[in-house]
Amino acid sequence: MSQAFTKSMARNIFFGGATFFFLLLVALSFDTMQVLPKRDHRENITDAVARGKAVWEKNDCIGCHTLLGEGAYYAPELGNVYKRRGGEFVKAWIKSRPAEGTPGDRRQMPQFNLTDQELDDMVAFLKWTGEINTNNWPPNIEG
Amino acid sequence: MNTQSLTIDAHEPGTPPGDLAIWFFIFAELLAFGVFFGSYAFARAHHVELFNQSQQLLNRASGAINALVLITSSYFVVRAVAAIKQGLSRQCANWLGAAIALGGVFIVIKLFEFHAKFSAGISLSTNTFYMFYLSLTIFHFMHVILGMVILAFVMAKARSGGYSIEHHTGVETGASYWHMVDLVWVILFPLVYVIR
Amino acid sequence: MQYKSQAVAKPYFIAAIGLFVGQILFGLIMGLQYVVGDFLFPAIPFNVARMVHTNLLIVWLLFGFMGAAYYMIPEESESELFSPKLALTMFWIFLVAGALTIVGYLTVPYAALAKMTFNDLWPTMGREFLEQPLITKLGIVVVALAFLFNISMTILKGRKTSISLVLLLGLWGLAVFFLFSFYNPSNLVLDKYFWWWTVHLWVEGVWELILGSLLAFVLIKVTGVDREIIEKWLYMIIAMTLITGIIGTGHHYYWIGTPEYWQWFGSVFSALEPIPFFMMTVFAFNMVNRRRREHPNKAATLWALGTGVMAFLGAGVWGFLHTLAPVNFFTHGTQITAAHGHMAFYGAYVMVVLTIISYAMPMLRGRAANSAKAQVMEMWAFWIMTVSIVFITLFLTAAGILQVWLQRVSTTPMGFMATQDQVALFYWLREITGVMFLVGLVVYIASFFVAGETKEAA
Amino acid sequence: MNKPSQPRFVRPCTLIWLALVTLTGVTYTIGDAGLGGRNVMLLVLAITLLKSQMIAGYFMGLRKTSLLWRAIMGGYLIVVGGMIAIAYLMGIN
Repeated sequence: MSQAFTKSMARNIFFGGATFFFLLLVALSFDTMQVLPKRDHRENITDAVARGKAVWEKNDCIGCHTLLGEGAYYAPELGNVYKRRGGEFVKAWIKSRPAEGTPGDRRQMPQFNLTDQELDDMVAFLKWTGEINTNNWPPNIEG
Repeated sequence: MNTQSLTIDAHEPGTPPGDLAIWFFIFAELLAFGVFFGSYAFARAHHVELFNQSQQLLNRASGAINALVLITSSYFVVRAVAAIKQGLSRQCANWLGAAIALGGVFIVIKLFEFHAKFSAGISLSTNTFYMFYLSLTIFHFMHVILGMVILAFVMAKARSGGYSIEHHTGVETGASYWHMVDLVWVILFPLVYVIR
Repeated sequence: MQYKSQAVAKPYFIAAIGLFVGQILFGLIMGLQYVVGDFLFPAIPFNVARMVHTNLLIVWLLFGFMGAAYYMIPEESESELFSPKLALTMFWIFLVAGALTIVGYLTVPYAALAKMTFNDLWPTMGREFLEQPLITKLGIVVVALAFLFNISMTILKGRKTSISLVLLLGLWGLAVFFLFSFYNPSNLVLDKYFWWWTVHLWVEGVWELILGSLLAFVLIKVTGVDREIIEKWLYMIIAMTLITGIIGTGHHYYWIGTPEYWQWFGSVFSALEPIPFFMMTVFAFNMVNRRRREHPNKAATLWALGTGVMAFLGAGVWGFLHTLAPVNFFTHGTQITAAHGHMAFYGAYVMVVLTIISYAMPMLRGRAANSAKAQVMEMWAFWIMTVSIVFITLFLTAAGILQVWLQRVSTTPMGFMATQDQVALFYWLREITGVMFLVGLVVYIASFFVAGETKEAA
Repeated sequence: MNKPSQPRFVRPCTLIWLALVTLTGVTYTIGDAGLGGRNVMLLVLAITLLKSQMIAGYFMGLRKTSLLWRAIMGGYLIVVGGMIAIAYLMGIN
């Protein structure tokens, strides 16, 4: 008995289609991996940059800020903060947050008690991040 | 409403040959290719010079030969369907075999073309034209392979007498998919290789 | 309820709803912090509240999925669960581990939590949605494996249906792609690239298989439409989901350092992503219209139809709004993303879990459906929550459009904080609708306690 | 619809195949001559749509289906062809 629309055909399309497009994703990812070194400048990932990323993660900065547009949308984009504000400003800002906050409606940033070493590492990480080729995103310096 | 209406015995008049499910898939695929064709055309509008220059470096002859190969292969598949409609399983399988062989020819020619491009250092990131050229042709290339796999299954079943005059939806289903692969190349070839 | 072991689903569903309440409460805290910056500071800084909000969402949805699987699989396989005891043990392990993690977030600074859990040995923390300490992540893997073992064994010994096959594929996929959360290179671009293999391939990939099979199961039960037809639809929908969604991953690869061609691949394929959601809506309405029985549980039917519509709106339409690269260039990382996230998660995953709970809970409590009074209340809850989320989405979209305009499009762009002050009105409106959502949730929970006894036993 | 026993000297599908091959040759020749411009583009596009319609109608068998199916395929070809033409004309300006 031939059927106009069979379940087994629908199933074959599902399995075939899923496999096909997953392979395509793998192939494209393979190409991306070849191209990435030219775009992320990984030769500039020093120990300080790597440590800075760890500091970034250990304090859950992504819980308020965006980095290259990903994260929370509560506080400014930091992918280009090195260009916008400079390293010294970033360090002074992080250091000067009052532990008890500032009363009022202004959004609060916690005092993370970072060491000078950690601050330097963080800035190195943000500087390197700012040099990634992001296809000219964000549209302007305000992020 | 009669829920059994989708499981009728004979082919419903007015619907395309083969399993209806494959037609949803065919149109979904055509839609994806269509959006890609449109993207190519509009990207070209912004970089006419670049596209015209880069297009000159393509191997137009191999593109045209491949068009002929796929058209002929599609024709063989039509003959395969005609054969099984007369109950000629062996002939059907032979025509399908010939179609698959031509698919293989397409693959080989395409591989030579890709090899030439890759060894010239061209990649997806070379420029917008090559991004599209490689994306479109590789995407289509993978469809040719998938189509050959489908036809191979159909051929194996035909050879073992799995289809008959009354029951040959499977052949028509595979045939429809293969014609879609052909159709895409018929549009892709002039768009990418010829129009300037 | 046809099989005794289906009862293990009950604690999973109860825990899911409990954690759902927690998620909403923390959502309200964050919403308020958007406009009253020092609210609960420094006790609960925003990043902590957000972590709790998002992690609770993920965990309660996982509880919902597991509960759904424990309820569905015995009925689909026509056999008792392989090991109800294992299922209950895993329930308590998962609940306690989850609770401890949340307590950890709330009581010690995140950096201290990282230190306590030896994050330095194998850093995986501090990435969006994957903030859990390593030990919790490993716990999730263990629980997931035990769960999958239990479910797979049940299916293997019983009847194998397409619905259970799809559900199983989805759940295995969930476990497999979670493994990418253990990969955290110091190269941020690589980190982000594969982070999406967990996040995107979950919510726009394998989770949709789970979504589809849950919806299909409930539709078979409440409409009585032939299983063959429903399963055909299911396969076509999830086929389209993966065909568009897998390469659709590319819409996250526009601005994070990945090559430019992703803008084309991402745009083309994610522009097609609404198709499966549209099919799902058509599917749900079509099946309900062809129903061959009048199931007494009207509320479950309403949830099922709602899932179709809201998933299409939230994931499909609101996703499409900002998925094309030229648009996304301006909207990336703004409140537009937040708007899409809220409606998509509610419409697709929250609603499908509430659908299966709505269908299964009365059965688990020994009746085919709740009393008319309880159902009316549940439907009120449906409308209050759904309308609230629509308005939350609209307000966030408005805030996002204004934000994009002032901060990104304008020739004299405003700074981030200054822009936020300009859109404060919309955040207030969002917070008010958020409170409405909570009211809806309270009504929903109350519906479980209202006159449940008056209906016939199953 | 199916008249398997009717012997014909040349099958319709063979004629279609010949037409497709010929038209492909024409397209190639135009490309090889390096011709370009609006009119050439429109000619090549017209040939392409004609070929596509032949494949859809005779090979895929849509010719014998209901109006809906033919409309979907015809509409698709018109939209794709139209997009290509519009984009090309945009590029001239």
